[in-house]
Amino acid sequence: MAEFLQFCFSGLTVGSVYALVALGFTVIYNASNVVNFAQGEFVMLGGMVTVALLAASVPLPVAGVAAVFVAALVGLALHRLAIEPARGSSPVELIIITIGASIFIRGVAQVVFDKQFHKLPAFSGDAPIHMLGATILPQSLWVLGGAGAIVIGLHLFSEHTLVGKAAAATAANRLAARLAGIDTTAIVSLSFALAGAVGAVAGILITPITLTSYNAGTLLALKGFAAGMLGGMGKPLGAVLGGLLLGLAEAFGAGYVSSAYKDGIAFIVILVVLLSLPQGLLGKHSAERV
Amino acid sequence: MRALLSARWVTLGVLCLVIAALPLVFPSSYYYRVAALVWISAIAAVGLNILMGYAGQVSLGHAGFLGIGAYAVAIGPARFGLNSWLCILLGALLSAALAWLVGRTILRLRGHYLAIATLGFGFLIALVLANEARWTGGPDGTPVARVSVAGFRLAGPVTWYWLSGALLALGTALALNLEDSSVGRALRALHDSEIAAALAGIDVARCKLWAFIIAAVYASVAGSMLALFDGFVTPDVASFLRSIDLVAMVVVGGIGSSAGSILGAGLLVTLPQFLTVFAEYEQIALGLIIMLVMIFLRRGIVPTAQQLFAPRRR
Amino acid sequence: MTLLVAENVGIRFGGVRAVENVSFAVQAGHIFSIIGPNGAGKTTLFNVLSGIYRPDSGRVLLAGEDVTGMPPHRLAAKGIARTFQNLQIFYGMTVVENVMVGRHLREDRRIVPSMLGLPSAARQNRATRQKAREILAFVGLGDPADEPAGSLPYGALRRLEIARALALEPRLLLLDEPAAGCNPVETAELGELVRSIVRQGVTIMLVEHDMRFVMQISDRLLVLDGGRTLAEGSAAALRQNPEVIAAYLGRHGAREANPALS
Amino acid sequence: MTKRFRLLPLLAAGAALTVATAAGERAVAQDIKIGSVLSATGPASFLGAPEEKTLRLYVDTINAEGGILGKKLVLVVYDDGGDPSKARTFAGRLVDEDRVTAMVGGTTSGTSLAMAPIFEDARVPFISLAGAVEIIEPVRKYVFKTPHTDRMACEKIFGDLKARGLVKIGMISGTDAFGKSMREQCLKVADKYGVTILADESYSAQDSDMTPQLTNIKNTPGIQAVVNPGFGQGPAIVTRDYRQIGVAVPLYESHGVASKSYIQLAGPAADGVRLPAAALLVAEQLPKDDAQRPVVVGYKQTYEKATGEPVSTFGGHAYDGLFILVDAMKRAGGADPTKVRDEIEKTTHFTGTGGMFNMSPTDHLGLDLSAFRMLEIRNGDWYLAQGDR
Repeated sequence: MAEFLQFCFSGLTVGSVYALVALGFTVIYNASNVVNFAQGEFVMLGGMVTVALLAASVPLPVAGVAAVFVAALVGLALHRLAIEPARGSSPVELIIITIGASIFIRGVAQVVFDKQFHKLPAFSGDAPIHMLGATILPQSLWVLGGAGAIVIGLHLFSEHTLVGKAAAATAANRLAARLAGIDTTAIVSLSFALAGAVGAVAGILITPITLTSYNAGTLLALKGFAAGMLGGMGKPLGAVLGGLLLGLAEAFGAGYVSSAYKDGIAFIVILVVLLSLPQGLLGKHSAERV
Repeated sequence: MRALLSARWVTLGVLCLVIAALPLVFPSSYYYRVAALVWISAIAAVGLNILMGYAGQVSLGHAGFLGIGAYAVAIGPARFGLNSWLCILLGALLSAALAWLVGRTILRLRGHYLAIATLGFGFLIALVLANEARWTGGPDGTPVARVSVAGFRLAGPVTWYWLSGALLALGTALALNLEDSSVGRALRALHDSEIAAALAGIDVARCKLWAFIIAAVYASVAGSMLALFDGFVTPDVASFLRSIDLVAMVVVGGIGSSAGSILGAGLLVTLPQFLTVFAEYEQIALGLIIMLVMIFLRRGIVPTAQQLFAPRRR
Repeated sequence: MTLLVAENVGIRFGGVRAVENVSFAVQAGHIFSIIGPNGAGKTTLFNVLSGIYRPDSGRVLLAGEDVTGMPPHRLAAKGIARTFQNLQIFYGMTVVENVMVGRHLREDRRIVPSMLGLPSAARQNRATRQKAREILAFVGLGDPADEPAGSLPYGALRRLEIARALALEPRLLLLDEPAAGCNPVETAELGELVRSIVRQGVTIMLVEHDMRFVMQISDRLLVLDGGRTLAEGSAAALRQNPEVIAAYLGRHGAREANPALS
Repeated sequence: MTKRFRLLPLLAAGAALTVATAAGERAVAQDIKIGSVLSATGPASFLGAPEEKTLRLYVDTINAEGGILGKKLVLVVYDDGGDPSKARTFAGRLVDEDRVTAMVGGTTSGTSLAMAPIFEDARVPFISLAGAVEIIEPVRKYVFKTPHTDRMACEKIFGDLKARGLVKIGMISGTDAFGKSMREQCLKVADKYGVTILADESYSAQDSDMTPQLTNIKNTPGIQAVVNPGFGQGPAIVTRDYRQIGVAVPLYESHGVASKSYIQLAGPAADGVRLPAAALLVAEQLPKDDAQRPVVVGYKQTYEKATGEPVSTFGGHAYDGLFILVDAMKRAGGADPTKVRDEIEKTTHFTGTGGMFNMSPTDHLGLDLSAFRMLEIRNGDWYLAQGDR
């Protein structure tokens, strides 16, 4: 029982990390149908900028806010300088652009920062919380709570603000939204900035657990993308569900089956889910119109 | 009709000419080495273009098949005493069989969902290659036995330049033939509209599966060539980043065009060699170039050039 | 001879009954039209007949054979071809290649000979291209055959879809709003084209909003409303049907239908 | 759309290839060229970065002091990003294009093993900076290496375990090349030290939680100690999770974490962890009469002053490689690769950061177990463990 619970805690810890990354994918995908492979770099920036500022004796809260702003600006720049000029390109061409962007951001980070691993102090200390013989780090709860808060925030934003509604309209039909007088370009820009900010928040929350380096974004993007697809692309709640399921699959895979193949087990779970639900857990099945 | 037919031969003729003429300007065997790598990567890219460019299906796990081909020529001769050439064939067969098995299920998925499924598939192959150390040597990799023809040991960049160049010419010819055939048209049709293709009598699932299998075989053969050329192979050959590289080659060169895939391979293989002058700014330059090509050369290099030289075309 | 029979066909999406309990029979060599207001289930019915949707109830018989739920490519092999209300052109291809795709079933589809570029493959390509050009000439698109399909004007794209469908040499051709977006002259030309297709022995089913066109050309009509059959019969009979006049023609097409029949 | 204009792009490709490498560093004929292919970016960049800094730093120092045999050293560095195939291409470039006298590099075992045949074929000496014992076993005529082998690390750990009477152990290894290779070696030498491995778990290099694996180890009856072969960030997380779930038995790390960054990342959890490492990490603690003391203190101070970063053994391996090569060139009286190779093989009593090197035709590393010190982490710093020396 204690063992099972420990695997659960591990899965939730890792899963909430994936969920946070996947949420950033969701924001951009929703507004523009772009899968942004540079999302992992936003997360990396959140962690690395905070680390760098902290090293320069800036207090943690200030450093965190600054990092969120930096990542939001980078997101904005990514849209204005790379995605918007290539409007009309096919999805796979846009993916290649975001991959180029991720290489670029990584390249800049390795020059500006360094190539070592870094960490941030845990927000509520390192003393594990004991529960029925299993333990969980307080920071895991921060990450889990952060994912929840972002989901709720995104929901409130899209349901209860004019900008959010405009974003939803842009996502549903860009042309129609423009005809309705919405500045769709600005809306998509905003979504990139928002995704940058969400990514940076994720980076700050997870760095005490995952550690970070200029190179940390690649794998996070991979897992976050997988989690987003598992949940159904474009669904914030799906992103969280997908992330948690992925994390739990890895933890139970490592605990009960084989730690060497746990990543494989996670991907098999993804394949099985997608083959039975081709649009992910929460994705809508859209009939093709002819 | 004659225009199309001749276009096919022009592409092929130019390719052969380039392969034949390049050595005239090569000052050292290092150039042969880089060029051989370009040809080998281009074989995989031309194959992937059949899946992505013709049929419009994305694979983010195609390096998995590179891995199968590479390890076939590493393990077969070392463990079973098989002939290396036979192992290229066996690797291709294994890749085809696996593509058939996996493709039957995952090709039902569309767009990004297919992308993540193929990504997972490639990831699994890389994972097996890294974990089954008894067979594969693990993450440190394993040496690959040199091949010989009639007692003559095939080693050295020059030999492999010609070998891989010839194979690329052959692979390109096959791909171009396919493009202008019943099956090729079927693939390009389902790319634009699966429903209209199905109603024209095309078995969409079957055609996609064929494209997947053919692309897998191309990648497998390229993987075998790479392993034999390098004389050493590690699981990196099947990594996600390598899959992304292949996709980038196809897209940067111009999706749907075999010449574009070759050009894309040339660009992405030689870029790191150029960019060494930038030292620590190398990654920045690489990312920037990829973005700029995709932004300013819409649809990739070859289609942009075509538009430039044929302005009356749409 | 009866070519196509639908028996109690029904399909629902979620809770919505898109088509319910529809039955009819199409005689070979006829032009059989389906009319009705928007949302009546006309295109849905076409999607069932062409295998895109599988009906929840009922049967579809083609020349006596039960083809219910058969996938589109097998129905195509059985001789059903169709065009689309929302054009489904292969924009990545030239005009003639679009039509060549329609010859798919008539071609040798083995991979290896194609890839090797054997003389037989080249011969087949020539033959297919020749046939495709003939069909394009038949629908009046002989000239732009080698242009990219996307360069054609809208009306020509509708003809291109018909040409592609004809390339199958179908027994039954389903035309989904072929006159949509066409001007009167184009519509008249289209009528000629449809008639000449019928003369070649192809049975035609038509979904169309242009009542004048439909009433002139059809041998028999099926009127759908809200997914149900409202009436079926000849144009003359339907014009007399008070229910049809009230429910449909009266609202939408009486002015066009009446002069068309008089 | 017709496809007539495929000619030009292809020609452009050809042109691109021909000038592909016109940008290599040009050196004067009298200069001595040394090559280096390092993983300065990618997952192993935390190894490659200090290696590159060390090489650049000391080549500049040597040149400032008048070079070698009156000639200037020119260092050509390429970044392979951790990709063996790329490393191989760059190795070919060093040999064919730059025509280097020797190569000091090869950050990972994978890249080193991939490059080895090229230097063998070209008869250019290659001093690898990677761990795996396969690099020098079987002996390749032109391939050497400076880091202790992973087998030696296992033996050092097992020796310490045996001395403490802790012979039933659990292992948790990284699935990266380093962890996997060291795990294999540990399994091979376990019997020799009477060590039994009761649990054998693994994790991926960038995993962020290892509690499931550690829970399984913790629940294995009879475990007396845990060994963690791995490098990079993984061991820091293993250490943290180890304390989190409260495993009570001693934890051993490998020489793969022999940098201050491990202690920083793992924090207080690292207290009490033991690991085998070179004397470099405890430079100032060495006895005054220790032969290694001047070398390691000198390197440590120079490196830390020049870079502002704490020293690691990884950069130390590059230091050792460079100076073994420099000494060999001095003895050879020139830069002829074959003669230099012969002299490298004759390296004896060379005191480097890694220990005392005594190479021979059958031993292209030349270190023995005495090169390793058993260290223990206490209060965030390295100390020589009790019972070591």
